[in-house]
Amino acid sequence: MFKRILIANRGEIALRVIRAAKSLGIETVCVYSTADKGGPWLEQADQAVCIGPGPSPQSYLRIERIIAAAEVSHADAIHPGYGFLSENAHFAEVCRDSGFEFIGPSPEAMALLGDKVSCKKMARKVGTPVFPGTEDAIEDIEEAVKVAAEVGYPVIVKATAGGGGRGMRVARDEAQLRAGIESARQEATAAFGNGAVYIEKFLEHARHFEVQTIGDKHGNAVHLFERDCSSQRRHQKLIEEAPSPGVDPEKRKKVCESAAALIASAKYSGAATVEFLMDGKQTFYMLEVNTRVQVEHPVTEMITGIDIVREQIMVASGKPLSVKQSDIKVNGHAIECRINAEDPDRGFMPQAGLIETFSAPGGLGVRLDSHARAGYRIPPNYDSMIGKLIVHGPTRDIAIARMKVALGEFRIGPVKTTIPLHRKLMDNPDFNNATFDIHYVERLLKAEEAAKAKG
Amino acid sequence: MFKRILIANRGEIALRVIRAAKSLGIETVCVYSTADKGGPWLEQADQAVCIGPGPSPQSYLRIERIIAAAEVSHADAIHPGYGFLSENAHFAEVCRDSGFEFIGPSPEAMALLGDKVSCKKMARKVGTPVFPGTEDAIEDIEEAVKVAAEVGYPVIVKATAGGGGRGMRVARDEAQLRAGIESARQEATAAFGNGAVYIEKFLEHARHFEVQTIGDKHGNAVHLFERDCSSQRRHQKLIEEAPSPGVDPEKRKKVCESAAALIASAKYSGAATVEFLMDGKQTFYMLEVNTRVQVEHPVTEMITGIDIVREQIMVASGKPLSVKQSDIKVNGHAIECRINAEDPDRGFMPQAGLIETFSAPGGLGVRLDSHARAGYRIPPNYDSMIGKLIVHGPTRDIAIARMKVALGEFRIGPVKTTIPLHRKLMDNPDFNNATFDIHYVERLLKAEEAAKAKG
Amino acid sequence: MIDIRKLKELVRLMVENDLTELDIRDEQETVTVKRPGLHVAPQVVAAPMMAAAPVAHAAPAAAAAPAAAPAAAKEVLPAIESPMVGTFYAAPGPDKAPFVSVGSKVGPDTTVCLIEAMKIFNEIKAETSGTVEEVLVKSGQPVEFGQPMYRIRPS
Amino acid sequence: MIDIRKLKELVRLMVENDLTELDIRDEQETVTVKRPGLHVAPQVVAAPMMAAAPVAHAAPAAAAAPAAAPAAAKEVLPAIESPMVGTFYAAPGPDKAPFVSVGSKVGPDTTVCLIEAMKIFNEIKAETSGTVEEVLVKSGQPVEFGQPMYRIRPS
Repeated sequence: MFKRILIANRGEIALRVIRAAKSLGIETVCVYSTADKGGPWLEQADQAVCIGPGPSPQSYLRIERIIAAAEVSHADAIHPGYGFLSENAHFAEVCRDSGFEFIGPSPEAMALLGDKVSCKKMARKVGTPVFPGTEDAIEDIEEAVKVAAEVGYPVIVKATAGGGGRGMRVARDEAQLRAGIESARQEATAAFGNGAVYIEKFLEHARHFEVQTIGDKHGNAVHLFERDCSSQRRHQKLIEEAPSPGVDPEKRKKVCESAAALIASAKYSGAATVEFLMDGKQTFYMLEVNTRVQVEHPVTEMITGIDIVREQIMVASGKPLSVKQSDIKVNGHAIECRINAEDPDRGFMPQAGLIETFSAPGGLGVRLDSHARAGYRIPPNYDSMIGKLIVHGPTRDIAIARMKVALGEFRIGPVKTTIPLHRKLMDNPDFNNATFDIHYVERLLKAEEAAKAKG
Repeated sequence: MFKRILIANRGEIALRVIRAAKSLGIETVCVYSTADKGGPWLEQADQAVCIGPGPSPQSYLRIERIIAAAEVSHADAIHPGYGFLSENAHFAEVCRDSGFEFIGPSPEAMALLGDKVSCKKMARKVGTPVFPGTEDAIEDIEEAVKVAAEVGYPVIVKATAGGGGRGMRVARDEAQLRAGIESARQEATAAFGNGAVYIEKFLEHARHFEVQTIGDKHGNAVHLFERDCSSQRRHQKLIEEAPSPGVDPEKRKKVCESAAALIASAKYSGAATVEFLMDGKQTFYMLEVNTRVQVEHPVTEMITGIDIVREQIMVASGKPLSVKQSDIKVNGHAIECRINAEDPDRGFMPQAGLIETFSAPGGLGVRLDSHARAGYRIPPNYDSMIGKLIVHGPTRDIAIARMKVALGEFRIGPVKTTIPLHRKLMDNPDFNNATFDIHYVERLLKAEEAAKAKG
Repeated sequence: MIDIRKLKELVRLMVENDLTELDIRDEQETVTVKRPGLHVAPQVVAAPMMAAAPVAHAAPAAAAAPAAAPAAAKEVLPAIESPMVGTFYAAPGPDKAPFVSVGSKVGPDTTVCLIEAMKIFNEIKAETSGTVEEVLVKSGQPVEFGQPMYRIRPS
Repeated sequence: MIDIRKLKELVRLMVENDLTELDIRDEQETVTVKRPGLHVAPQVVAAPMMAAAPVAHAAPAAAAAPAAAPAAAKEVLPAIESPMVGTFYAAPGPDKAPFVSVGSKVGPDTTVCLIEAMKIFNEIKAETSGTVEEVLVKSGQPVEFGQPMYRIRPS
């Protein structure tokens, strides 16, 4: 087992890794930027090393500084968390070449599943359901028009290197398709330095369904069932839950198993999430694979009892998975609300600044993963998530009831947060009855704005 | 179901009841004393009614004021919590007579199981294992001497109305027995107005083993398995865990079932705990029955997934138990550390005063039940417990590891707490190997003191 | 950005008014200015976002004491407080005149109201001497322990 | 970024008006200016998200900057800070004389040390002119970003 892990991240995920490492008796080293000086999670680490100024390109994204910090602190492994360098295959490679175990997949497996086109090819091979569409990046626009006609409009044009909604265009007819390919290529070239695009069937109403998987270095791979993340705003997840409500057990079993097969075929070691869209007939279409631990991993931990970060560390050290597929059972229902420091009354503008009041909820079935506390000053440099409130209960209804109680207790001030929005969503009939799709939050917010404008 | 519950208690248990009631959509009314004005849990209640000054005999123990508060607030049920009036059969009766549902057993069932002698008789009848000793309160001292000779010394003389170590005497021979009966009678008369005593076998080395049970008004009664509470100081529990480590599954099943049979035979509705001592051969001897929810109920909730307070409310309203015995399974291991505001360096003197820093631990498997927060002033009038830190994990070792991490994160100041003591106990080999008995904490503290005295 | 002229103006304000501390904050900025101060002098807090400021935690909701918050300037008279929880009755019966009203003179043994709890009507005495200046509770309303019922101008 | 003229203006304002403390912050910057009470020595801290600033919570354990906490009375000289994380070497080789030592005169282009990171030895320049007054790090020790390595008396 490792003696000392360097954490190349900050905030709640740094704290999450510290907790898992400590419970395994492993020491931790945190790197931090000057903007994160005094960050509460740094107190929990055995060591903290300042690697640069606030802007991430000069600190959390500077590979050579992170490696140097691992060298001077004598770490033997590096956990990348999520975001920052976590899906950077070059970073994984530099870690390996510098003699540090990267807590995640090999650079080869990461590159294979991280690229949308090669991932989709692999998925087709092992039977993971994918969108009908082009096999490869589009070379020939006429070929694209032919494929679109086959799968039927609407279709979506996507950058192979894309993410976060950039380099994407929906086309409802051939004219839109021709224009969309052009503009998506330009945008993707500008944003990612890679103009390759492909086209897929576009779903008007869909739910976001993702399967948590984990593999080891001995060829084992399991799935930990799925999460539903249909509560989104601008492609950012707000609420996640597990299991996905109302899904047919047989269909669910099949898609979860196909996700585990996909990462097994990539000889993937570590945690990965295979993301799908699910249409109204509960047909699944793979979106992409995230080759890292995800923000919403706790809901899966709550229903399976498996510590995903602990498992990541163990498999990176060479141990086999601690569980077999047949051991993994779903127990109850879990929901996570992301607590972001944003002002819902001002277009969800991020709120930096001092947290004066921080009074956390607690009690049965309530889990809080947060690096914030009273006296913590949120720096303006990073994302606005200051914590994740997670509840667990024997049924979805009880989990919702507990989430309402916990949200009612949570006091953060004077910084504005998404807590009031979550309270609203917990009372929303679409959420309560799981009759939602990935656009329902946006529709709700628009309707509210319209009502407000009317007076 | 009830519309509004009055909570005749304070602090963390008041908050616990509020959380359970809210999750059922029931309103809550808290009574409070002037010393608890501004108590953080009062914010979470729908109403708060001041019933008197700080000293409990003038507020939390004043039956007529609590009933009057229930009247003016139009509550329809009263939850007594633990301590205060929770085991007062007269209070339960007044509630009933005044038209309020008492959330607990009927006064008759409470009296039957609350009295040690009648409880022991009932236990003998249904096969709950009891200490050998006198059948009834001792009338004739020569009879006592005969019984003691039969069960073998050492024996213990106990007041039937006793508790908290008062009215108890250990006798290792006949002379000590004769003297012990006299002095125990005097002490019990002074303390409880009732001089009746009885004698039982005394165990030198024992573990505290207690079975959580719950019954409804339809004659159903189940057990939720057991807790081990061997970590005690001056008869006060410090750490509780579930299940009790290393107990033979067959013996455990038998004693747990006998506890459920005992409360069923008393037509008991609500939560009750049947306490036992367990000797080195895993033989069980009933100590007494607590006819209320206990401080340590959360560890049982963590391993069974059953919300005990919710269940209390439901059965009081007349609903049948939500679970059958065959549904109740043990999942993993849970540990609770009581966080008391006490100074371990000054003989555990209670610490009233302002909490300036309160930074709670969190993460996977961590639960905190606490009414305290930064800015809360602990009044000097009540007990020193300001919270309960509970962890859950798939195994006892993982639970201990998580408890260590959580205790390491927990920051409370400047008030002194038992957190440092718990950190020490989590590293103690007797605790880690479960080779403890109910005196190990006292022995440890004495040894430390002796070492300190030596310099 | 902070405007230097605005700041000058603020400091002048402080000096003129002998303030020791000034704290201004809004979404974008915070300004805190402190002066030495011999004694803690009149303290004026001025700024956007300010208002209810220092309340660390809200008072308990609900029935909680309406007693609180006397207007700073107004003279606060002593009160006859409820010694128990129950329902307040100003008069001995539905059609009867109230025991006391504004202007009534009371002595220690004057009955000022009934409080009903558990079906028992308890006579409450004034336990002070003076003149009733204000009746704070309406007949039939619940009162809690320590709740002011009458304001009395002592004689 | 903070404009030095603005800062001067602020300090002048404080002196004229006998203020002891001034704290300005917004999204991008923080300025804290303190003046003596009677005994605390003159201390001016000024900078974006600065150095030892008003850290609410204890500095992270471990490797954390020994920089902090200048003794109140003592004059604090500017430092040459490490621009990176790595291992500090005072001399070009094990048996070589150090690049600089106490008393050495440095100019902007004077190499003051090597910092090794990822097997690469980076030459660090003084980037200021003056005399070395103190060497704060031992050869072979790790340094983090922003850690003061030498105190320089400006010339």
